Amino acid sequence: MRRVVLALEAFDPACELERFSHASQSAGGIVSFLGQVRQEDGDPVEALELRHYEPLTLPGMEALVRRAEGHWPLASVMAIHRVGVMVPGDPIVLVACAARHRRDAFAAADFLMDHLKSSAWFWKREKTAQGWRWVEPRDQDHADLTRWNAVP
Amino acid sequence: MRRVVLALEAFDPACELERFSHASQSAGGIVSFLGQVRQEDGDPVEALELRHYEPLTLPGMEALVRRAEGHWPLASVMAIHRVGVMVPGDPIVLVACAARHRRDAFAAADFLMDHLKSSAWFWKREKTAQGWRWVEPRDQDHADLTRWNAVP
Amino acid sequence: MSLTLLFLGPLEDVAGGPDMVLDVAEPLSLARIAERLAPGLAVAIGAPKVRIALNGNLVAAGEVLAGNGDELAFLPPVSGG
Amino acid sequence: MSLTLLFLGPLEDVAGGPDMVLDVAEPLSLARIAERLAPGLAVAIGAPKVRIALNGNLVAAGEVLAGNGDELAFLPPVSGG
Repeated sequence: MRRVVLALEAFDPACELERFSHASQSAGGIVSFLGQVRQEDGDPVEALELRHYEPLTLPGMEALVRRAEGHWPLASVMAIHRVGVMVPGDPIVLVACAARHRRDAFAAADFLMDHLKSSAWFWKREKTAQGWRWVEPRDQDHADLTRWNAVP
Repeated sequence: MRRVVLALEAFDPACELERFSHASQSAGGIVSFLGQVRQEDGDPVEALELRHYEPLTLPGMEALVRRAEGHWPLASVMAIHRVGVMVPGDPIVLVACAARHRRDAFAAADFLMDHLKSSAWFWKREKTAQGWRWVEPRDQDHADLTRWNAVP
Repeated sequence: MSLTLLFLGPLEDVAGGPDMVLDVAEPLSLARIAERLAPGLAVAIGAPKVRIALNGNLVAAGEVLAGNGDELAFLPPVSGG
Repeated sequence: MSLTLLFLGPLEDVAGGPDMVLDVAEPLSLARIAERLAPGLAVAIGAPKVRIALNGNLVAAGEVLAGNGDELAFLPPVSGG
């Protein structure tokens, strides 16, 4: 199973993961990552918006998933990424990798997340009491990518 | 949230993960691992049984989770492990780690799985057409543990 | 005869909006396009880290030749999911 | 006056069952207990990788002194989840 989605509306991670695990019963292990908008007491962020560039964003996600499939023996892969306006508690991104050996599933999910965070075509802005503000790229994200230089 | 369970009966991973993510909304990311009994065409394994030793197994799981909490800044941790007889497709183990930074969540989930597989008090046997047979420990499992020597 | 410019992410704030339409008589190079923009925006889209897509395909800045019916997108560094 | 022995994992097959009750007159060392078992089982529980728990607490083989009402568990290498 391969499922790559650019979600324009809210999605249900529990439901997605349940379908994924049913479709992956030949794999021994499934690693998933769920990113959600943080909800902290006193956090000034009221909302978050992710923008994309239609001609590149989904094709880029699909190429990334194929790159992971080419490097690790995966039984199934799923990558779902929200765009649009979200509020604290909303799911942003869900990645799942199913493999016979759990080390492969861990590495592939880690790889996918590093790239979705640092090289996929998304732009993020946050809303506080002062209004909307674009988020600057973090140097850490680019450092993360160098971990995967050996993956063709 | 900390949830450590030795499950004598089947559990529902989707339901567990949904509750976990609702309880972890202050964390940006949740990494989970689900291990299920493999279901492959032509696989001779009809059933799998996990045995435990009551005075040590659950206390050992709890100590392991505390060790992870001591080393990585985790908002929530969950570790659920089945014992008893399972058939292909049944969930065996579910681990989830929620953290502000996804790298911590990945590392802690990986750590917990390596130890649940290699040092927790479980014994596994498999049923084929030839009857039940105990599974021997794998050398790879012990090699996996050396990755975590730096974790006190 | 119109050329559409798209400004992604923080470039939207510099441009004052997510897109802009230029009336063009002939295909223009990036330098010629920049001449038609406010100086601050011209500098912003020329930054080395800004990637450029012409009709959905990434192109080098020196390759840009965009005219009527084209869509030119300016993609600053991503700040992802 | 009974001592319960528990055999975990593959030791169950060697012992012919998951547990066994010995009639004991006094607390016994591991060597004295082994004398009461079939030779194959005595060898199996004495293997260096087999851990021992007395009433739920891990103990060194040399520390074992188990008598009436005690439970002695033999834990071979785990083959986990």
